[in-house]
Amino acid sequence: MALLEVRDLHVSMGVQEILHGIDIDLGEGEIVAMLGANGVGKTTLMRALSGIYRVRGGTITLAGEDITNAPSHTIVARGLCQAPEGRQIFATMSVRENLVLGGGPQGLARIDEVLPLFPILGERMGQAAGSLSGGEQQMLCIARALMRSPRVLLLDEPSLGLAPKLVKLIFDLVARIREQGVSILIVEQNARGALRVADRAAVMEGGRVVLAGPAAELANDPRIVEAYLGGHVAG
Amino acid sequence: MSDRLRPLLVVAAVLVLVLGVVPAVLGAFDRSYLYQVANLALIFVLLAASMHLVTGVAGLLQLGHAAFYGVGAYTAALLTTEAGLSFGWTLPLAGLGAAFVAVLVALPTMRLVSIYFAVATLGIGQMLYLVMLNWVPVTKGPNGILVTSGLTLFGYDLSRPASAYFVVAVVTLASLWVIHRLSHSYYGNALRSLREDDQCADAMGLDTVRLKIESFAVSGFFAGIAGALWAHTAGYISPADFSFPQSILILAMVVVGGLGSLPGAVIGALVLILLPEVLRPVGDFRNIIVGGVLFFSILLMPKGIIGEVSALDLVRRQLGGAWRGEGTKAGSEVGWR
Amino acid sequence: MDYYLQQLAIGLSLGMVYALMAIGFTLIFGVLNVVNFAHGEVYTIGAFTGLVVISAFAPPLIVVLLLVVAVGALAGVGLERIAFKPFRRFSDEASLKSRAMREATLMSSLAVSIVVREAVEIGFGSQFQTVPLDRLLNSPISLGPITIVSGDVIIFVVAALMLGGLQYVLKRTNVGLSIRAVSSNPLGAKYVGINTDRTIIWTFAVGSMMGAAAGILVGLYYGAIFPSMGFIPGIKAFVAMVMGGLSSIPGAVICALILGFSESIATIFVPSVWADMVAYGFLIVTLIFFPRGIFGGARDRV
Amino acid sequence: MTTLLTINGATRRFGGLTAVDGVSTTVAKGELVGVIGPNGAGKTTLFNLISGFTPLSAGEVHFKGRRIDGQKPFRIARLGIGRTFQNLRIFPNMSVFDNVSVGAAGMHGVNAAGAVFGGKARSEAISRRAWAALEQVGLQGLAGELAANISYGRRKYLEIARALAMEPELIILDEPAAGLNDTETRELAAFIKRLHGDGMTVLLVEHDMGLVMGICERVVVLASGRKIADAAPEVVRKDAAVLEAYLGVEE
Amino acid sequence: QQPVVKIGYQLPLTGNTAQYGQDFKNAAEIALAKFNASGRPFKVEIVFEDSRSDAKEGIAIARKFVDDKEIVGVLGDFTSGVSMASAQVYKSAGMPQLSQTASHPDYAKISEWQFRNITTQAQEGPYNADWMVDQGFKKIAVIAEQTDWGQTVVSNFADEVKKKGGEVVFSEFFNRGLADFRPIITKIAREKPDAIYTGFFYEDGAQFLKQMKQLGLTIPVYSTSAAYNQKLIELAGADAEGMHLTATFLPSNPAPQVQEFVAAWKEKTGQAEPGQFPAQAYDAVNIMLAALEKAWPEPTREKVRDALAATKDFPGVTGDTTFDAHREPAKKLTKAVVKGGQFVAVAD
Ligand SMILES: Nc1ncnc2c1ncn2[C@@H]1O[C@H](COP(=O)(O)OP(=O)(O)OP(=O)(O)O)[C@@H](O)[C@H]1O
Ligand SMILES: Nc1ncnc2c1ncn2[C@@H]1O[C@H](COP(=O)(O)OP(=O)(O)OP(=O)(O)O)[C@@H](O)[C@H]1O
Ligand SMILES: [Mg+2]
Ligand SMILES: [Mg+2]
Repeated sequence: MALLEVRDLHVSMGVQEILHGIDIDLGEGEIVAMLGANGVGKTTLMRALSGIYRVRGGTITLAGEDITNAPSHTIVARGLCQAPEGRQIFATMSVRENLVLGGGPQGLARIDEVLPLFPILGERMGQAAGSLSGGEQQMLCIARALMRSPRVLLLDEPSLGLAPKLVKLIFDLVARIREQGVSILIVEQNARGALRVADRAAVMEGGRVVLAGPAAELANDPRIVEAYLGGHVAG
Repeated sequence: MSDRLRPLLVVAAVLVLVLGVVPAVLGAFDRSYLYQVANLALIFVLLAASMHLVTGVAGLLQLGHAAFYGVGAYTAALLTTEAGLSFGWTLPLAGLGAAFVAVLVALPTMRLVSIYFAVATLGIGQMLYLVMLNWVPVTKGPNGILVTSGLTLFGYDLSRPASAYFVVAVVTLASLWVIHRLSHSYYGNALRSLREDDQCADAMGLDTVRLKIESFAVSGFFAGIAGALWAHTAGYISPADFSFPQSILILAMVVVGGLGSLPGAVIGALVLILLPEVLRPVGDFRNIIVGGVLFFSILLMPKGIIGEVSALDLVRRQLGGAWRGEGTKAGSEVGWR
Repeated sequence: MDYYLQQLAIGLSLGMVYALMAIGFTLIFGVLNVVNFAHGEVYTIGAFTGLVVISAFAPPLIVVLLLVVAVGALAGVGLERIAFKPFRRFSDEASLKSRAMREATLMSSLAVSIVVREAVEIGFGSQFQTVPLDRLLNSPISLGPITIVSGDVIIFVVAALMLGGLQYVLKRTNVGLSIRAVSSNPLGAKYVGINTDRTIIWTFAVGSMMGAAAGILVGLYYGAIFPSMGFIPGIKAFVAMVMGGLSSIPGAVICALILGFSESIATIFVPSVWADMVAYGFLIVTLIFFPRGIFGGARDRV
Repeated sequence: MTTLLTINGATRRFGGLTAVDGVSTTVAKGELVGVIGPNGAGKTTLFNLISGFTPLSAGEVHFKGRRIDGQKPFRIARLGIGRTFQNLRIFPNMSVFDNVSVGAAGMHGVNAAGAVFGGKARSEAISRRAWAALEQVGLQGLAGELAANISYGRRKYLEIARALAMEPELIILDEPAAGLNDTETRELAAFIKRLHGDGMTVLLVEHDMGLVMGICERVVVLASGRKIADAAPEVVRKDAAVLEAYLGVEE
Repeated sequence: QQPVVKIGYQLPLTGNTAQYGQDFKNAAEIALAKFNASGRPFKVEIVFEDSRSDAKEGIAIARKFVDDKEIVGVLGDFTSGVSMASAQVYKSAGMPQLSQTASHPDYAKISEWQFRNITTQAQEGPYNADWMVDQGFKKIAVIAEQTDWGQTVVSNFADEVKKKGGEVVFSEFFNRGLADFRPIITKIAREKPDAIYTGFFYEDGAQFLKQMKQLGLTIPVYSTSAAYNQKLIELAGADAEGMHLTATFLPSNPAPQVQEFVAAWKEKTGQAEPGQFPAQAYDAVNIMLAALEKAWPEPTREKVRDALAATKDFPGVTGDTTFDAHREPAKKLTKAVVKGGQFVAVAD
């Protein structure tokens, strides 16, 4: 049985249904990439998984426990952490405080593992997070999610706004985190990078998963190539 | 329906309603009380509409609006009693006086944003109130001012509630028309952009400071007009009529009606003036009920009775495809909400 | 000279009274970023609770305070549930950035405050309540040329305890960190596993406890307990908070003291009816030079 | 070719940190220039210096021969510089059309008296501009939609349309492709190229090398606030310092 | 079925000044019950309307009363501001208005339809000035609330003091509901006056007296009838001891109508003795009722007005009332002092 199981998930905003029955599995130590054009509901899915949005139908199970519509803090406490879209860092607080908050009860216990991944953050520890550059904020957002040693890590467009060197680093990082036994669900516009590190991938369209399969296969699927990879076969 | 016809029809309907139907109905009861309440409601409609421009459209939370109302009322009253001017003169001068004071206080505070601006207007409102109360040689202080001349226009005495109703209604409607033109135009859109993100508006080439001062002045102008109407219809003004709770009352009207929507401001004012009157028979509990109604209306309709956005959706649905396709022509309808 | 010292002492005690109220007010504003118009009513509820307790079984002051604080906490929680929680269901972007939504919460607290004030008025009448005279905190204490009263000392101690305690909690403990996180970015707080709902309730409870304690202390200090007693201190606390930069509690306290001083010092030079003018003038001047309050942070970068 | 924008020794310090350190460059009329550099290199800060959002600590900025540093952002905008923001800044509670009309209105200058008593001429000019800009980016179908309700990708175009409605001579785009997938990025690249083809001068910051190298005529590279390269894309791509600081070793 | 005559009473029954309005209502109901039980040929009904001390509401109420053809006279309002705003309506519509408290110097001048039953400061000020100067106080400090009434308190008093050769060494106003009088008291202390003359209502009065005591100031305090309320003593306790004031009503007055009123008041409200204001309201209602009786059997507004204007030596609990040509009452003032927690009359 998969670590994270999503079955027939429905989410609405007001009267409008945005997710019309999503099924996904995320196995232990697996990386799943989620692809899809803008506005198909990827972020909505991620938010529903973290307990930010209410689920109207379907179930979410984490390690056998039902976490559908559980409050967000219990979900985090069970080891599902997210680096969300829009970063959602604490702009008025210092970088250090952001990291402490990410660590939750553990505080800064894991700082020595996380900081080496983003050395520039080490230089900016005392600065207000809101004054960081866009890319620096993105790093902080990911670093914050890692501070809690999550079992499942959700990454919503982690490479957004990062320099190419760092984009590569992020995907390497994803692979490395997986080595530690963490399962990762990654939403990416950088399909090329995502498909390279992912084991499996799914494509969303209009609030539904329309295509799913091993990442390597999808990377060569002509439909994917046309729609997400700019017409060129991946790497 | 043609795009050009629609606004005309709306205007005609409002005119018939306010200048025909309402007085006919009120007249049927032959109660000067009803006219009095109607006059009061119209004056507060004007106040709410003027606050709508700064708080609803430009997004500047105004906690001292009653002070400009007061400046207008005092200007009108003093011009009448000291300079012997008649209503026809004091009305525009009261507006200008209030607008002038508004510009004066706007100059130092326009750099402020959000709650800082709000509290500055609170402070300024209180200061103006203290001036009305304590500057005895000029404002007569707590003694207030008796405005003896009443409502006269071209020598006609219009101070009976029924005739005053028409004066108040015409002035209010004309003011509403101006405020409508301002808020439902590209000028209004520019003000809205200040509310949404003033830095970004700056990058679009909008002189945000000038816009803020201008909207503040216009809003002050109409509050001043309302003040003059009050001074002449009430016949006696004193500082208590323009204190902080009045500012909050006006704010409540704008919020309950729907922040950002002119019809909302009008409806909010009508509700909050008429409700306490209707509830008179309830006795001591009427204010609790008013508070409760206020609460539930906000709870159930947090964006107001006529929210800016929902109205927008409504209009769009009505206009249907016409809006989308035809470029420039449909543009004249945009901004309507 | 003695005259000026005495006026300064009075200014200090006036400022402490405002500060007492401003502390809880600022704490609550800090987490929600909305003005809690009903804080003045919590203050009133505190005073009336204290009065009822005193007239029922005349316990020592500390017991009165404890009971008042308990009722204040209840009032705060109730207020949060009724006037603020319902609006947190709107978490979409347009609502979060919408002025209408923000002003709606302000109005809901205003509506609650109207209902509470009118209810207290119907229950107790709008006149000053008679407080057993021996319970008043106004026995004079002479310090050389100046005279203060016992209440000054008590208010000073309580305000200092509140300020110190809160500063400690906010700056040194995890709870405080969570509170500041919720205040900085409520959605972000959810992503790091903070129970935002509980944090907000606790903040309301603590802030209202302080508001209620302020109510009974100031009520006994002046011997003036009446339904609209929270109005003026509420405005002053609001002003002090904004002058201080919104989320800085020491800033609010300092500005409350500035307001108190400016009132008493103004009285030296101008008739007392103009004293408030000076206080508000201070506000405007402060905001001209510090558009985000004396201790406020900078605007977000572009 | 006439020079449109001249940056001369632009420097900006935040406390001890020098975010932009003596950067000089020029942009000629009709050029399409890319600015790249590691995160925190000072690219956004440089844009803020040009558009007047951040005052310079030292140096000068000239536009169309006029010195513009120290001027208010709206004055600079009116001189003909339109911009977008790295962290999308749309007006969420306004319709798409109204968003764009603000750009048009800003350039036309709106005033209260005109709004009340003015004739149709001005408002029609504004609305023509706004529609033209919407059509340019292909958003005319969403004109009445609330900006908060449209998708991320469309908001990016909305922001560009709003800047275009100002009919600027220079448009500066801060990471326009961030958050777009490769296909969308290609579309965007084509769009920018078309814009450039119509004679617009473009200055853009981007981390997507495909886009920058594909369409830019010249690339300026910043690192730690300093300019480390300023040359054609093919040259920059092979520059050792750039490889080291920014691109990483080629795959 | 007896015929019914209606009168209106506008007063604050909610809001910040509701305590006064409630007192007036109680007093009015006592007077009315007595009248209706006395076997007159007609009954009277009073329509109470809540004005919240808000001019907006006051004017609307006035219109309402004017519209009601059965209403032939109106009582109220409480504050001068609301009374005067409403007076505009009564003036234009021709409705007699009798306020128990409106003290603005111009109130009764508005038209021939306005009457009041409150001792004006034109009378009380000089009376107190004489009293104080006669006691040997030469340097007098004056403070009063910043209202129309407070303004007249100061001006009328100060003029007479000067005439008598005394000196007003300090004169200032304060805003009603001021919590802290200490800055002003400290300021007064610096002037070292022989006595202080004060124009305040009982709430402010109690605060002032307490805080004076706190600061250790022991200068004699004199005040007006407005401070006359048992509540002042309740609130200020021993600190009120020795305060002098004038009043037109003393509950200890053995006159039968006073004792009857005091007894009825205690029974109806369960409170201590009535203060000056309820007594004024009680008299105002009785004066109005007497006017109605005079105008009977055809009470019109004009007749009621004329009857009011003709009121002469009406024996009320606040003394005999006669309206002069300007519709102002002249009253006999009594001197009193707080002694042993009671207001007691001072022999001249
Ligand atoms: N609060 C909301 N109210 C109404 N509609 C919403 C709301 N939030 C999202 N939507 C709509 O839901 C749809 C899915 O949005 P979502 O943010 O999940 O897309 P996405 O796949 O993450 O896109 P992107 O690649 O741009 O991040 C969009 O059409 C959006 O307009
Ligand atoms: N207001 C400020 N206060 C303090 N430091 C600042 C401020 N603005 C920018 N900085 C710092 O200046 C440096 C440059 O920031 P800038 O936003 O210009 O980078 P950038 O090149 O745009 O990076 P990115 O590609 O990540 O967006 C960063 O290290 C940032 O932390
Ligand atoms: Mg997304
Ligand atoms: Mg940047």
